[in-house]
Amino acid sequence: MHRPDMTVELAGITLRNPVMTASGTFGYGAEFAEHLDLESIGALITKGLSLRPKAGNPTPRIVETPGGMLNAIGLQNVGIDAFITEKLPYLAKVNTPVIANLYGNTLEEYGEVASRLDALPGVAGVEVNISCPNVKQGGIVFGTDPAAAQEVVRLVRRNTKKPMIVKLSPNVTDVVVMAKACADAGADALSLINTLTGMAIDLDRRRPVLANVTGGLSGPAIKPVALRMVWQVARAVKLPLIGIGGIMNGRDALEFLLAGASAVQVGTASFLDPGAAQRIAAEMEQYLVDHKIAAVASLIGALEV
Amino acid sequence: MHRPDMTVELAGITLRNPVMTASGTFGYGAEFAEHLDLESIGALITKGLSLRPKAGNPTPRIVETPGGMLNAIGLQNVGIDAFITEKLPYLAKVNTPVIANLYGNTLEEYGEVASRLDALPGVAGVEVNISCPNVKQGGIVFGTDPAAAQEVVRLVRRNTKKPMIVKLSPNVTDVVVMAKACADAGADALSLINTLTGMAIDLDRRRPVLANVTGGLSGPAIKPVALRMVWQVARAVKLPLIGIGGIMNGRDALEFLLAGASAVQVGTASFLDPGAAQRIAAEMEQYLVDHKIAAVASLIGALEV
Amino acid sequence: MQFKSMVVSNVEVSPGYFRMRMTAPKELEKTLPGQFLMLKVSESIDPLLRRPFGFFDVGVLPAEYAGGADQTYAEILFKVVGKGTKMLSTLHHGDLVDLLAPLGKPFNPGPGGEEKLLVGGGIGLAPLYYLAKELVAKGEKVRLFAGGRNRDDILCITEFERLGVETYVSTDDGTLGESGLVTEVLERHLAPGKRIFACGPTPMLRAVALMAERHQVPCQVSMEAYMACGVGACLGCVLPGAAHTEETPDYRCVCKDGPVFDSFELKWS
Amino acid sequence: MQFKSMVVSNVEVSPGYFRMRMTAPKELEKTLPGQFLMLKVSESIDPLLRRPFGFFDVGVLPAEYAGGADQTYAEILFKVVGKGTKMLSTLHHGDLVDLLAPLGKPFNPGPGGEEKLLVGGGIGLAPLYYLAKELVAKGEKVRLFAGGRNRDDILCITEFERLGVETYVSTDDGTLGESGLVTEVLERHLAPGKRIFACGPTPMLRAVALMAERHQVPCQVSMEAYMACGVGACLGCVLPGAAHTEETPDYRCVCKDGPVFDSFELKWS
Ligand SMILES: Cc1cc2nc3c(=O)[nH]c(=O)nc-3n(C[C@H](O)[C@H](O)[C@H](O)COP(=O)(O)OP(=O)(O)OC[C@H]3O[C@@H](n4cnc5c(N)ncnc54)[C@H](O)[C@@H]3O)c2cc1C
Ligand SMILES: Cc1cc2nc3c(=O)[nH]c(=O)nc-3n(C[C@H](O)[C@H](O)[C@H](O)COP(=O)(O)OP(=O)(O)OC[C@H]3O[C@@H](n4cnc5c(N)ncnc54)[C@H](O)[C@@H]3O)c2cc1C
Ligand SMILES: Cc1cc2nc3c(=O)[nH]c(=O)nc-3n(C[C@H](O)[C@H](O)[C@H](O)COP(=O)(O)O)c2cc1C
Ligand SMILES: Cc1cc2nc3c(=O)[nH]c(=O)nc-3n(C[C@H](O)[C@H](O)[C@H](O)COP(=O)(O)O)c2cc1C
Ligand code: FES
Ligand code: FES
Repeated sequence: MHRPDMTVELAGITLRNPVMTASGTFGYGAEFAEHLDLESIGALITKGLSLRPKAGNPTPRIVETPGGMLNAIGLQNVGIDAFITEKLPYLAKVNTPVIANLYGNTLEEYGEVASRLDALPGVAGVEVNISCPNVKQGGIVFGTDPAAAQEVVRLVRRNTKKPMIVKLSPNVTDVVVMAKACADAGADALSLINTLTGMAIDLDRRRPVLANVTGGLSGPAIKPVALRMVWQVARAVKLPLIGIGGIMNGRDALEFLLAGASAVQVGTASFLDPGAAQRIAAEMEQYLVDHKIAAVASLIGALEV
Repeated sequence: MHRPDMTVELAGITLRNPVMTASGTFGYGAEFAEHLDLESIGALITKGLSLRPKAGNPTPRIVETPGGMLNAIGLQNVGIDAFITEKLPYLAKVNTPVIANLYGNTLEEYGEVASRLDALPGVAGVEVNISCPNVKQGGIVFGTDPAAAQEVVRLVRRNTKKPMIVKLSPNVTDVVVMAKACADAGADALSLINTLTGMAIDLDRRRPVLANVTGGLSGPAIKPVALRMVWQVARAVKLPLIGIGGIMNGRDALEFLLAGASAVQVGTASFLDPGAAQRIAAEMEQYLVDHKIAAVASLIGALEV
Repeated sequence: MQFKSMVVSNVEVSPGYFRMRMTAPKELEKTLPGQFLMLKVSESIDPLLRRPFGFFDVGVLPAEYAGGADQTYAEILFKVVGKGTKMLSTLHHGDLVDLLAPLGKPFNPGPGGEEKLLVGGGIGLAPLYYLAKELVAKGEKVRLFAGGRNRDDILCITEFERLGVETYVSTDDGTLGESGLVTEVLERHLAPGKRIFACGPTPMLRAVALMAERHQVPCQVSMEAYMACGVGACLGCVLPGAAHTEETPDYRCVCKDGPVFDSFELKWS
Repeated sequence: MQFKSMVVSNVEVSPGYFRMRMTAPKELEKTLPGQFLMLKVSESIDPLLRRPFGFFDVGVLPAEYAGGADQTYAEILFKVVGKGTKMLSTLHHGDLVDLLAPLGKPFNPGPGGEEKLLVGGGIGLAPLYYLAKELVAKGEKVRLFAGGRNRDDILCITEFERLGVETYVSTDDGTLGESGLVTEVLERHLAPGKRIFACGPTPMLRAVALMAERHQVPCQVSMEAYMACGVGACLGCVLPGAAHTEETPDYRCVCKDGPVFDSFELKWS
């Protein structure tokens, strides 16, 4: 048999395979260059970028939980300027689409970061992280209120011609409502899920483990929730989806495709195995070979219910 | 040292220790009698009861997931009549408070089940499961809409003088809003969390594993989410709380107490170890002995943030 | 009963199939054929749930071999299909596992004097050996019909033959015994006054159950289902009973009402 | 570099402390003292994350002992504190683990001719042995100050002495060596022209860092932090740098900028 066709199309970007690295788990790419071939994966998503450098939260920032981990990094990042001067030149030499994950501390910042990124030829698209507290509206998270999310998405839309992915939070009553809101506001694709809010306690010290008290749950533990949300959104919204949450191997990734995702992102898995993204793409391909499936795209949404 | 005081007070019920069995994971009590001393635990919560016997969902109904499991039992139960004639006489002989978990397919059914239970001396209190689809309102789940939840809670309140616990769903944007709504409507205590909605896919068969497609996620995987919600609600609502979610051992249980719970429920753990509830109570007591803590109640809400 | 048990031996009897012997408390000698155990493969949360297995054998190693005192043992025969059984296959002498046993309803051996027809598909053979042992001990005439996809799926036939059981082997690809389905071989032996005990994949059990009905031969089947508790509490393992409909539902717990059912108790369509 | 490694030996050197030797690829011989590895204890998701450990030693077992070819090995010295280290303590010869190594910035040995003062608190001794070995090989004068709560926390002192290192032991309860804190013993030896290398609990490192500053002795510390990736990507393991404030934040990655820092780089208050 010929090698299966692993390419997928995502909001105008062609990926050599459906595997992307998840924001915040892959640094700015170079950190992992020793461990995998950056040109073996579908796309690379940067750490979340903000207008100005951001310090993030005090430590401890991470803790292991059963089948997962909590993180409260607090979106520490070098800021858009340093990204352009220090990180992008390296990435420009890599023949793999780079998608910039962005967020703002205010609505306006979302717009500014987006317009800065729009000017960069080395950036193939943007992923908008709306799971941030809206400082002006008293800490309500943009990503849990459909109207606030729409405002963000519309503003970013006005500020970029690049493909725009909106990343959804799972901490909502109805993810489909959020998905529709973002679709209506002009998103080209949706990625889901970001982390579930959780907490860990140090019994002996009677304190939260994380300095930030709560953090975001990621890893295998959340996979069932992520699969469910991808499936729900796929049935309700026409946009291409990117499935994220606890993907550890090729089979996990293919399950997300069946549920309706056109691509996947690998997060926590890269911590356990820095070559995870490449391995997962290879495992997906091997599954297709073993099962005589000619094109990976034929599996998207192929779940029989 | 004297043996520590393990008793806790919960909405007027005195528990010999803070460990209860979670609804749906302990049958009607008798199933586990061989494996633990039913008089060693704080309280026993029955499988969710409805007005008429309920068949539940087709199979498969359960599947293991990383660090957890999904279930879609569909609230199969013998119905209130059979509960009274077949199950309660056995439980009446056990010197441990029996709390009846109840639900309705319609608002009216909630009221009827509650009033039937109110007449039973062998029932120490009720736990209202509001994570059920509201058939009349097009499937909206009572437990995810504050107004619908209030209607249920008010109606049950009118139909019972027994202590009323309301069990909250974690599948909401803001659990505190739900908690306050239920508190305002007359709940005596809140238990949280019920299961997170999730899904599992059989890749080779290209089908959902569960006949019901989606199911409820329980087990260690959800512990961080449960702890976070207990902590959030404890800071916002004055009612006593019962912490539920992934409790496997005495340390887990004590963490929930620190977060603000007055008692805990043990669910999935009883499947791995049918004597789990008794063991967990013993482990909690041992921790108190080791750390020279005189009364378990002193740990409730003792987290230092 | 819940207890810790030590692996005594774990042998790959055929590619992908293992026979594992574990120590057991004396009470376990009361286990009846068709009952099962729930095994916790590891203390960790991965895998989380216990795994159900039939009893391949239960016996006692006499004091002179066991070192001082009689040692009760239980054996399972298992197929590596997923994570839990894969980990189980790596255990060896001295490793500990946690067991919940004996669980469920056993086979009903039926009246003496009948011919007992044991039908096993692949790993479905597992609980039939212990059954055969008991039936032979009672002096019954026992025949075994063992089917599988190929030669590797035909397990422990010598053990059955050593008991004096007459065995009939068939494989889909003809690599061992007759070529064809086990049900075809079985059907030639069906006649009133016999009794069927079957375990294997559900399609095979359905075929056997329907055939038994046609031939008016009483038939018991041992069923499988995903299980969490094993004690009838979670209601995860149910199967529809014969009279089950959407309106008048009738579900049976495989763990408590089964795993062995009279074939007419269940819905086969 | 990520690789599978076989456990060669795993010995409890003191109650609750284990010294484990693992095979390693030849490239690992380039590891410098102070660098660390991330070890995946089991293939399962429990525990999920890798665990960081310093290199206690790296070396080569010559062909005549290793059976045919030179065998590079790495050793760690670890304390059982939680789930991962407990599982690690049960591994034995032949078991496999997955390693990511070498990671992080090593100790800077400093100019030749200085006296090198190694300060270890409890398990903080672990990375100092490999450092001592290299310093001694360079012909440096090395002193070791080892502190612990009691006798059981004083590890592998003979190994250091065998290198020719002068060792000073102190315990909180006086069960071994001097009674008191390791910093008290250290202070008596501080003088310009010496250099400190310290590893241990943060309060001890803080005391050493401040003492070094007072005495104008250059000091390097090896720090710990919860880690997920080990390669500078997750930003989970940061510590505040000396100039760090809420307004002008300055965080350093323990995994990439460290684990070894010049003591003045970090914020100690
Ligand atoms: C009463 C009973 C007796 C059994 N006796 C035997 C026996 O003697 N020998 C033998 O090899 N197998 C037997 N099985 C099947 C055996 O339980 C499964 O093969 C095993 O649980 C698979 O576990 P896994 O982790 O390798 O597979 P995975 O697919 O990784 O398991 C995932 C989950 O699905 C469940 N599961 C998967 N397959 C089955 C199945 N066929 N039946 C029930 N649950 C399943 C597992 O228990 C687990 O919860 C029996 C099943 C039942 C219900
Ligand atoms: C650079 C570095 C070098 C180290 N070198 C050694 C060494 O040589 N010998 C040794 O015994 N220990 C060393 N440690 C500490 C060691 O990593 C922890 O003791 C170990 O991770 C505990 O794992 P656990 O599963 O037993 O504990 P648990 O408490 O169950 O672990 C839970 C989580 O917390 C993390 N964690 C717990 N304690 C620590 C800690 N002190 N530092 C970092 N993470 C922690 C674990 O990695 C895990 O993610 C080092 C730590 C770092 C950062
Ligand atoms: C340490 C860490 C940092 C993260 N930082 C970001 C971020 O900056 N922006 C973002 O959109 N998501 C961030 N995430 C979320 C991941 O991109 C991903 O959505 C989540 O981890 C679930 O996937 P996983 O289970 O494969 O890890 C972060 C996750 C982790 C674990
Ligand atoms: C098999 C199963 C059946 C359940 N049935 C009910 C039920 O009938 N009513 C209810 O309120 N909760 C039910 N639950 C939820 C549990 O009571 C508990 O809230 C949940 O499992 C989380 O706790 P755990 O992680 O300890 O299992 C069920 C859970 C399981 C696993
Ligand atoms: S496995 Fe729980 S009821 Fe059968
Ligand atoms: S452990 Fe990930 S940045 Fe240091």
